[in-house]
Amino acid sequence: MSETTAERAGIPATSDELARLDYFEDLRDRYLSLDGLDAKWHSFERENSYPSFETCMRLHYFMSHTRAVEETLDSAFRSGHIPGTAYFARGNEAASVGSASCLRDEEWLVPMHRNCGAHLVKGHPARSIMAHFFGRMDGPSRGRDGNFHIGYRPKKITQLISHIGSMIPVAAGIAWAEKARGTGRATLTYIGDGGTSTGDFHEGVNFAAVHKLPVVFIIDNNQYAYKTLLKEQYACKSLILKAPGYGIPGFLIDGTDILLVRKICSEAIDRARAGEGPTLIESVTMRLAGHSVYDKYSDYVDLENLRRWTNERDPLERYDTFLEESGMATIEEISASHARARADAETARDEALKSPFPDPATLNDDVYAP
Amino acid sequence: MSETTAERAGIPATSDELARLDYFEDLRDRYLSLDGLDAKWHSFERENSYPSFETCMRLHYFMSHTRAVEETLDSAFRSGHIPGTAYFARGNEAASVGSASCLRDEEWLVPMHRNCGAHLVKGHPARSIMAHFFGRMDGPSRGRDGNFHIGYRPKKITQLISHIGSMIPVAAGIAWAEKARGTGRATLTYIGDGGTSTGDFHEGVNFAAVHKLPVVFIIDNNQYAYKTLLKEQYACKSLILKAPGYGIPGFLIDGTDILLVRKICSEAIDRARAGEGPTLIESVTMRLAGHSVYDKYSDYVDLENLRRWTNERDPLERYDTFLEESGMATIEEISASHARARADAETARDEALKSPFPDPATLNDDVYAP
Amino acid sequence: MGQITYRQAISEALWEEMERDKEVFLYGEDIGLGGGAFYITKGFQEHFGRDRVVDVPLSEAGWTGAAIGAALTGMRPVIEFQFADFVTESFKMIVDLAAGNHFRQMGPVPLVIRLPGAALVSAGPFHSQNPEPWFFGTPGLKIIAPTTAYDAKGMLKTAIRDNNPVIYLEYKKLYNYPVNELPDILRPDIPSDDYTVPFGEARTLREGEDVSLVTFGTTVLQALEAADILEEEGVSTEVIDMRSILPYDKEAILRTVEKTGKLLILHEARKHGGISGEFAAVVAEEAFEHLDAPIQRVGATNTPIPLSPPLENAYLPSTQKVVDALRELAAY
Amino acid sequence: MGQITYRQAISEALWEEMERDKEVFLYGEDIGLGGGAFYITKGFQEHFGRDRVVDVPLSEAGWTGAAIGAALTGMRPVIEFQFADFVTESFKMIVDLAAGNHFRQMGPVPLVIRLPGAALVSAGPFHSQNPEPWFFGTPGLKIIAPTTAYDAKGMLKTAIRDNNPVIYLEYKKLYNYPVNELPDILRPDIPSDDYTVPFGEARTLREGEDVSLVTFGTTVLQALEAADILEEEGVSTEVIDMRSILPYDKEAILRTVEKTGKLLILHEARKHGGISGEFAAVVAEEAFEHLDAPIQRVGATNTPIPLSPPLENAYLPSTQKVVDALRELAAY
Ligand SMILES: Cc1ncc(C[n+]2csc(CCOP(=O)(O)OP(=O)(O)O)c2C)c(N)n1
Ligand SMILES: Cc1ncc(C[n+]2csc(CCOP(=O)(O)OP(=O)(O)O)c2C)c(N)n1
Ligand SMILES: [Mg+2]
Ligand SMILES: [Mg+2]
Repeated sequence: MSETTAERAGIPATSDELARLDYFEDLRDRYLSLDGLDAKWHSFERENSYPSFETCMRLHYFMSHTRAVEETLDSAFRSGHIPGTAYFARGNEAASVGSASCLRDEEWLVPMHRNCGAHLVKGHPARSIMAHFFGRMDGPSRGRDGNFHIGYRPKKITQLISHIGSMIPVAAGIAWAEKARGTGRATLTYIGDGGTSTGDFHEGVNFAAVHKLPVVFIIDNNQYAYKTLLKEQYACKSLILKAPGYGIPGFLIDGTDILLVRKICSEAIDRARAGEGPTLIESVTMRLAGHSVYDKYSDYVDLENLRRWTNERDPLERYDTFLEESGMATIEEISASHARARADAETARDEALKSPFPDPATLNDDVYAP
Repeated sequence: MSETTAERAGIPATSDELARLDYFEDLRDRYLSLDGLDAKWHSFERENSYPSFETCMRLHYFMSHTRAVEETLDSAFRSGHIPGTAYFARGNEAASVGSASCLRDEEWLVPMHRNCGAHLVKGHPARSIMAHFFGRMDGPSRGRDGNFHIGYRPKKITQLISHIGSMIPVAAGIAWAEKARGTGRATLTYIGDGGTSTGDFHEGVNFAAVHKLPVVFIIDNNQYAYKTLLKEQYACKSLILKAPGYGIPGFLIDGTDILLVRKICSEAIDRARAGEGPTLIESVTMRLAGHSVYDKYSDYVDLENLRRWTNERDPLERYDTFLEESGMATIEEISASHARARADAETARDEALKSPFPDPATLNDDVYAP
Repeated sequence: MGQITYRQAISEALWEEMERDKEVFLYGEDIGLGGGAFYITKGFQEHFGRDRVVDVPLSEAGWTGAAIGAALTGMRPVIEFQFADFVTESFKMIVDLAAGNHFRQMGPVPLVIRLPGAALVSAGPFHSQNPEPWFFGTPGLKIIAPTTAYDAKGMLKTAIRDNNPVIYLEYKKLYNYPVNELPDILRPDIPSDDYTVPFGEARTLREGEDVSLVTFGTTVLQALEAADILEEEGVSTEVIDMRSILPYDKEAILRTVEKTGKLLILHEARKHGGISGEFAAVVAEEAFEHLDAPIQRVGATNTPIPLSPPLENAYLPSTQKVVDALRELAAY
Repeated sequence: MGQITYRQAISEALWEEMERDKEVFLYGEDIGLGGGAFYITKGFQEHFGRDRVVDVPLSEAGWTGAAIGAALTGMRPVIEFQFADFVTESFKMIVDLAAGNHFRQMGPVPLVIRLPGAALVSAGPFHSQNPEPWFFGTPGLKIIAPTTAYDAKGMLKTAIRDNNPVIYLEYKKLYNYPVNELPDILRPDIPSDDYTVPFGEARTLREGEDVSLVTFGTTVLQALEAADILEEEGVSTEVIDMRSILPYDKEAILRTVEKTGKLLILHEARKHGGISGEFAAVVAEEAFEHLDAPIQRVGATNTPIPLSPPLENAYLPSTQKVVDALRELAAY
């Protein structure tokens, strides 16, 4: 057998700017080291496709609000307001906000536990999220669940169960219903790099592919699954190499670049709406904090690499810089947006803390739907 | 986005004779119609790699014996000797015998329900298989199970459970043990086209890929999963397009050509033994009979297509023709081999029918291992 | 009004509900083109189309999850497992995802899970199982076990209209059971009009004074046979078909115990770890004063289900075992 | 001889067995580099290497199946689920594949399934579950529920040396429970030599005359507290820790019922559908003559496990609920 790796790794269906065959050599290592990524990931021609000022600032507000909400929750946890544990997603703000900002109000969002930004931009109020974390009656589960096991029915956001992978088939099924009803609506869901190893991921994506369902699957590849490294998780060079095995298009993107995320996701969502079937998007980021508030991640991460990602790939800082350098917004506008984002998070916390704890007498309610 | 399908479908790691990019257009339809396959599937340069006469005749005997054993079982079923049901694999003799003939005695075989030929060539006596089907004490499960839910420990053959897909992780785990012990042994397993849709397939292949395990996965693509068509099962053009998503090599072969099967499988098994990790092989055949003895398959198959496969791709007839035309064997030698294969099957049946039914008093034995 | 088989009853219920409500649809392996392993949906795809009678890939967890997703949007999926045994593939989806969803305030999951289960002849360890013990302890689920065509049809309609995940047990052995070979009590006329059968109400198949026999599923047949035999011996047995396992008609059990003071619980599933354990425990707690004898249970032996006929017969509960237990109770 | 935590006991048992037998190895998520979610295997990978302490992809069914495969070749895998709740992912692998393998004559499956389970504080619906009811009815499995460090260590060794699939329940709440806060009876000295604790033998934690309290797992603590309270009221309670659930020590239950005539069964899992149902049923069948009162059961309420503290407290069994039940029994 002749072994020409580039031929064999043949990368299908990635956006042309981003995919080069030789690009996938040792990609998993490169994610970690950042080497060689800059040049190519920056080649995306944003100038031609800037969103409007309003949209740009809306994205900015929600990224910043996401960061503020999570930081506020984190300190609430340290003050003992959060029963149980909490997962945050520092570093994933651009991927969450950029993607979910493409959804319409009437479209379903099926988030995972690193998608706080998706909740917020889809319209889930921070107060509700916080009340949920605090185990209060005003949280959407009325104290039955906590952490980012959270959904919000008024805005068509499902609640995940902890079992990673389970929501991929659910998202496919929601998309199936949209297709069956002919609504022309897309569904958006997420999965971690770890989650791609689950059988549910496989069964759900395959189901969507076979039935050409209007759903977009975003792999939030943050390079860790709890304490497990990518090389213990999968052996392919990039997870979008799974796309041709399902017969669907796949894209690899830098998930710290919100405009890139938004561009690729909105194209994918438009294809879904147009009946062209599902898309798989691998969004590469770095988990900039521990797996959960309890995780001693300095035990196992490469700290030097983490420092580089923190310094060079903080999605908020990148976007601040872009807005300013492109002349899209002034420093004052940017600061005002940050200030509002944080103030709103703090107000939300204060309000959530006023919500009562559930009355034990409510325990038996709602086991069955009427 | 520019859509050059051939580029996007980039087929990795197939043997050069068999894989051409444009070859994968609508492959699923082509399997069914046979159109366009002949020219390419015949291009395999067999002359340079004929096995010895002994090997050729051994393969012949076991293919023929497989057919005879299954036909004998089928008529035993019609005579009421088989409690429950029975699955046969007419059309899959070359794929089963060709692949499992590459295994050494001390290597594990993890067969599915269409791999009678693999059992036989691995050394599982027909008598034992028949006693199992007849629910007798001399079957390897002592009457606890039946049908091709059968294993044979003396020859390192596992027993499948009915739940399709489950055995893929088991095969990976056996290979893991071989690797951990440093035996240099390969493990061989099978899965149907339907079975590739299961989460277990995904989890098991991924596990093997991550740990570079010495295992070969053969997809017996017989174009039906019970009454379900390929297009309801997956949306990719060929199942070997899944290989790059696991980071392992994949091959597409005509599973009715026993010498081709043997060549590709023995290469894959050799790579496994050499520590080069797993291989995925898609072996395309046609299920020439019903799903089970109870199945009215004329209800749902394309009869004209079935007739063409029966006439043009019967693995036994193809091999008879090859042996004769290549001068490898005489008509007399071929007929003698067939006669012995059938006589052996019939003797096996007669002996199996002499085996007693299990004593009800044995029911409670062996629920727990000592 | 008329008599139909159990299989026809299920088929008719599906058909009528799909006609009534276009949000009802079916997922299952081979159910479309092929009409399903047991031909329950034969002809459905031609009539209702490929979007409502969906042949799915071989991936139970995937399409169970997808059905749950569709149900979250308000649709009413009915999913068919080819054999009940394969429901283990979707265990997590049912127990963790579907069952608690409403409790977690995430809305109803109107989902019907059809499980063709229990022993047929020599179907072996993976085509004969009784799945109810796996699910019985999960709040948020309902579990239904109809044995007559009347109940099969009426309860399937109730299940489809219910807003909760319902595990609907079907008995392969009964699918094509000749109607005229059934005891009269097991073949009530089927109304030609739409009707439903409520969950949680047991049905007394036979009134009796001396011993109570509580059962459901295939063993209803053995219960009636055994009661006939005991009758000849002068023992009067009250036979109750639970029909609905979750919720179950606790009052009916307590009432019959109050009446006879002697209780035999019978089911095809293994006695050890079977649902009879919970029933017996509830009686031992709530009707202790009325008990005149040890609570007896008959179920399958504590082994996996074997295939070969002599073993399978030894494994399954039999009329003889029921008769013996009843005699013992009567004599106590 | 000495005192160690429950967590240390598990860790030591694994370490010593891996030293003793090189065919023992571990699969689990994050157990290598990270030492596992609960640091049970901290330092193991450095010592035993990456081939024996294996970080696996996030795919429970896959690596459970792989462990079964390795076990078929004679190796002795010990697999760690990050939380017991996630065992639903591998339900089929355990119940259908591993459990019946020896019965089907396909050889032993020496496999230990470690499940860190039960409630911690506010861990929510998917990190608090009691998995034993799902598996209790499956012949071929063993289920172990140690509550002392002594039993945890000794029974894990027994499990690893057993030739059957063993579900080994671990109680997160006990992992780091300060040894000096435990009642004496729950902290037997750990021998410095190798020792094992056999399966199927209950342990009497406290002798009593008036009422019997049978339990296992986290509720052992509540049982002892409640017995203390009743003692002050002049009621003598016999407390039995089952330790082993499958096989379980039926004789121990029957014996204590024979002695006191009054039985309370207690566990953290839900009362409805819990294992107490089977225990009660067996007593109602086999010790009926000795019963002087209804068999009582205390367990969690019949809802999913909620997270918020007021709800979680209402859900779980409490010492108060046990005291109430004991009082009622004593007064009967
Ligand atoms: C089925 C299952 N197994 C294990 C866990 C425990 N667990 C929670 S998060 C996590 C890692 C997930 O990694 P990934 O999918 O990459 O998502 P990330 O947390 O990195 O966003 C694990 C193992 C789980 N929730 N579900
Ligand atoms: C998990 C599971 N679901 C359903 C079935 C029922 N079933 C038995 S064989 C079969 C079709 C299998 O198709 P494929 O994998 O292509 O193998 P083939 O029979 O064609 O060789 C089905 C659906 C099963 N055995 N296991
Ligand atoms: Mg991750
Ligand atoms: Mg097939």
